[in-house]
Amino acid sequence: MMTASTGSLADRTLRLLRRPVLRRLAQAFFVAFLLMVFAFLLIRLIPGDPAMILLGDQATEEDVIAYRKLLGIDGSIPSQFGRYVSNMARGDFGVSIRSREPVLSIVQKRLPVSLWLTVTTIFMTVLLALPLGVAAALYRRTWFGHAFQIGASVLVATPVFFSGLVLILLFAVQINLAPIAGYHAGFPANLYYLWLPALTINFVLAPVLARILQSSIVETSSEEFVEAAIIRGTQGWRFYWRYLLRPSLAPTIAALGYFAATVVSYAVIIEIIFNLPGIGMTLVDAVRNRDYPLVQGIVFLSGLLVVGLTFMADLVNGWLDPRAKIR
Amino acid sequence: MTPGTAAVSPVGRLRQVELRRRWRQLNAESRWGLVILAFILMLSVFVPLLSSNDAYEFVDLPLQPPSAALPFGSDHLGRDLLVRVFAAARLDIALAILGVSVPIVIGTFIGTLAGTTRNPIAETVWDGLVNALTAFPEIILVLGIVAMVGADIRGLLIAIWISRWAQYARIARAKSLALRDAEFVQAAQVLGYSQLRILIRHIMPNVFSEALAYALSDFIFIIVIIGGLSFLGLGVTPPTPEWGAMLAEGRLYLRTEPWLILFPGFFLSLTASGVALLARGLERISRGEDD
Amino acid sequence: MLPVIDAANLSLDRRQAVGIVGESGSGKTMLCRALIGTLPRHGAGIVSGTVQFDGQELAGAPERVWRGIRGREIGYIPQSSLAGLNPVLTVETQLVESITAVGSLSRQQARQEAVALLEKVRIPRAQQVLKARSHQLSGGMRQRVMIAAAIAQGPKLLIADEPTTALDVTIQREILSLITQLRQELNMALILVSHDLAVIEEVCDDVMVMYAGASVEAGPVAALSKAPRHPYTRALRVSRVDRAVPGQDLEAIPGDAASVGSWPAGCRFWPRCALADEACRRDSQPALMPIAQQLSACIHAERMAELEQ
Amino acid sequence: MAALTSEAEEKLQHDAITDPLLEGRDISVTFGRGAEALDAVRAANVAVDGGEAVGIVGESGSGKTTLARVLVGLQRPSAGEVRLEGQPIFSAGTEQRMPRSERWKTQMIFQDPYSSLNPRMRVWQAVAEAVQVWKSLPGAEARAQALQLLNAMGISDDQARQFPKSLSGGQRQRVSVARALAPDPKVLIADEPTSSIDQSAQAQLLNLLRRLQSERELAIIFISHDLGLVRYLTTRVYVMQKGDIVEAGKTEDVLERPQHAYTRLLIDSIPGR
Repeated sequence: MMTASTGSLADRTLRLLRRPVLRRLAQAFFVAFLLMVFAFLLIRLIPGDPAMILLGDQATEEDVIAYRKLLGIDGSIPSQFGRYVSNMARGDFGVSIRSREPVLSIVQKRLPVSLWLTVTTIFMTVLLALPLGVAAALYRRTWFGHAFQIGASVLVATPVFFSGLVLILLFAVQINLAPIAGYHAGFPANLYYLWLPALTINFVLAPVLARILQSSIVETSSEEFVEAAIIRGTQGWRFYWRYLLRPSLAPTIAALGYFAATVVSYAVIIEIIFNLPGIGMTLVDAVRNRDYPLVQGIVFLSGLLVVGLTFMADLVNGWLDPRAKIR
Repeated sequence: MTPGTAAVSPVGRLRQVELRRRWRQLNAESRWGLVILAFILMLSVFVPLLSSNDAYEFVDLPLQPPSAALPFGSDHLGRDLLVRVFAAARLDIALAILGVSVPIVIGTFIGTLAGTTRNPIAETVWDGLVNALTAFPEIILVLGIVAMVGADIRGLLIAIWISRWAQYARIARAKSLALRDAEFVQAAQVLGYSQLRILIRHIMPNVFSEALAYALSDFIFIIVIIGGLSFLGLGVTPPTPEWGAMLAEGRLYLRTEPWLILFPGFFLSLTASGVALLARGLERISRGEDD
Repeated sequence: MLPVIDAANLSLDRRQAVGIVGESGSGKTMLCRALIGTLPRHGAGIVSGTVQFDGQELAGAPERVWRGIRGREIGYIPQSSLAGLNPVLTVETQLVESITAVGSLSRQQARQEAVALLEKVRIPRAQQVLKARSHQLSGGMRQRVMIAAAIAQGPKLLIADEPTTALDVTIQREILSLITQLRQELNMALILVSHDLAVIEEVCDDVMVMYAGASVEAGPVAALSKAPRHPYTRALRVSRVDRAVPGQDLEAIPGDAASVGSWPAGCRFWPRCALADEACRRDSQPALMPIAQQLSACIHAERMAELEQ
Repeated sequence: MAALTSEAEEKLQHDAITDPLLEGRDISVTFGRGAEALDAVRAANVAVDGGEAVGIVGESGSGKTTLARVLVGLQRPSAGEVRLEGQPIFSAGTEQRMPRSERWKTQMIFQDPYSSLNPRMRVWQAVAEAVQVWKSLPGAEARAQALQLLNAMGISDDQARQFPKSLSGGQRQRVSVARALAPDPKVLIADEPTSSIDQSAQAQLLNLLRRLQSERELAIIFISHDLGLVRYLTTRVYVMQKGDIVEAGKTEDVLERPQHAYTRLLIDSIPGR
């Protein structure tokens, strides 16, 4: 018997779907709020007076007061927080101490580089991991399968700041296939500067994704419905696609979404190595220079980006697998 | 120990037999992992000990290529790269162990407590909090904390502790939630065991084994973070020998003296790979996969 | 290499129903998979013995030959109805696949055929069920769909591996009678695997009993139930609760079932057998020998009467 | 669902024991709230006398396991109370747990032999722990008693030294029985203890339970979907369907003259009938 008539089936499915989505949305907002509080505390929890630290001992009283105002740390903590939130709501994220440029305009200038890096990387991940994962699953018991397992473990453990340098040594110094560093905006010219950084990140990401796909296919292939299909006489591409690949894709696609979020984190180191003027490089510079308003702004904005990407991946994850829906 | 030297005590013999039995139960991956780790640990103990050169002292002309006297060559300040690489191994492995051990204890404890309370309000609040913390962008969190606390070893460790405990809390909570409904825990409740006994004797050991398995893969992440932040100049700073910091120094001589990055980078990767292989091998054993 | 089944024998005629009974680990599922050529490709295989279907030798036959047999000549119903259907495909896609595997039917025709199949397995509102995916169906319903897919190409033989274990008692009965009816309507032979002798007695003509990877007794259901000729078969019967007198102990088999990899030397049942003697321990697992109306692998088959006290 | 027919109700009155050892009075359990609320058990009355074996039969989802969980204090009822030796020990509407001093009197064997033993404790440890907690014996003595109990259940000393994963399902269930017997309980509730073990192990376990009931004067509540098992082991039976007790009475009477259509359906579904 069907669990419900079709009319109420649709109803029920919708209700089941809606609830996790709402919960995830609420969670994303909660994370964003925490991020905001974290960014707010960032300046205020520094041991000592940031204005004094930045200005040094010789600073005059007026200078210190002016600096405090610039940093938004004058007045009581609740009033500071109120100002902080209302400024943000108006799109005012403060001003960089170094360049006196609004934080938002710096981010707007630097973010596209990081986003291009993310898109290039994810595109490359799919291109590399799909065939690799399928091959590793199909030839699991051959030398290729074993080599894949060991190789994946080694690559995943190799830090990008080492593999990146080695790749520069190989491709930019030895054979001149990529620039050693730098960036020029504009598609497709920027790909010349982005392919090597993207490949570096994929030394980690592609094996991870291929491994997820591989184990997912292996898991699927031991399901009884696969055997049932073989016995029914299903063959060829139809068999591989419908019974092995399609039921295995959900975790892979979901992982891809989370990867987009992690690339933003990788960008911090990759942009330094390849000298890409993205958001990660800006953040590291800001931390080094103790440019607190800039650190605060970038932590919040790039964190928001990561939270948004994760939320989208969550949605896709819930929507893809019919089995996940009932849970 | 060779046969014919001191007689092995019966207990020692038993332990040897046990060890040999365990070794045979391992798969190729975990064996390779163990061999690699033993190799690195040995080198990092003995190389600085046996070498007459100091990790901080000038010994030869700067930027000398590898030779018989200086197997890894000398760095830009004329220091023995071999000694520095393994002095760095000591520091990095010690830091990573320190980095893993505090979050695992705190996180597992908090997570198990959270997973075993039956207060619905506490559960909801907890759910939001830990999920939020684990969804928090990792490197950004670490960088933010380092910016706050200070770009040095202390700041690095604090940042790692703050950012990692929630992972263990999440794992411990999920596992203890599952265990809460496991029939053997219900059986313990029916037998009238105290809550404390159930927690310590029945739930904790099962949770902890799960957390330990995660700790191995976490070790890789942490050793890479330590190296990464030091590479950015925000963690361990020169002249202290640390793999990431050495890579940052050597990067300037990439074109002409590539061994300056190849040696420290190789041993950093090898250490992380050893742990990764071990983790992967043990994971496959626990899932009951054969070779 | 670890033997999982060793010395298993089974044969059946057209339109005959044979049951395989045995406890977990006795090798009954492996035997089914050997019969349909889907033993795991790595780490398992038929080391010795033959599989013949309609006079054709299938053991070691290439995959191409098997493809002509599976589905068309031999239908198969797997154990778990939940895992038996592809979760991402609709019932329709999977049924149409079974139907079009043989003839060249248009989509429309195949669809009509699918509806007819669902009606054949007594599914009401077939149109709606065609649109559903497996998680939207109840356990009994999924098992009916699995049966529909198995009979789509009109096989001569249907193999059902514990088709009712995961179902509620009342649904079990429905599924068993459905299988019995379909067998008569479609003139199929049937191999039914179960751990429950009573289920097999109800549905099958013949039965084969497995213990620790070997056939220990085979023959007509009536003969085995009236006068079992292997101590294990007898034990399976007398340890059943529905035969017991309330207030009296059941005649339980002592000890634990021999598990794969730790079969005893000699007859594999001897450690649990009241008739066991030196010969049972010494000789290897006996082959099936004719006795009375059945075949038995017990060298003391004539002494069975001693067990009745 | 219609409750009892008047005739059946009369019979229930007639068969009811006057002074039961363990009793569940008007037990209801509701999961969830509002539109999604699900009545797992509705106003169920069950009782067992000392040394008596009663059965609860029903299909999955009939509420029999939930009812058992209420009786051992694992699940608080939404209405009703559990009484032991005439005293209320666990009831709806309070926050109080079942008192520790009463807890040992009612023990339970669970359905799944694979998850009902702690995977990180050796077999003897699991039993010795129960002995130690309830009899406050020193470790060595608790161990000896545990081994003795296990031996009585047909578990050898060698098997007792293993971890549960190297035991078969039937062996594990016997370990569970040993553990449940450690505090010398008065009532043993067995929730489908044979549903996932082999037939030969099933007979051993059933014999064991029957012997415990007659030799130790142990009251047994046996829960199953299989009327054959219930017939063999029990003298009274409750039939549950979708949360309601639809029929109750002497086991023979119920099996021979079922009053409720659902009982008849269950009887017809016994294989071999």
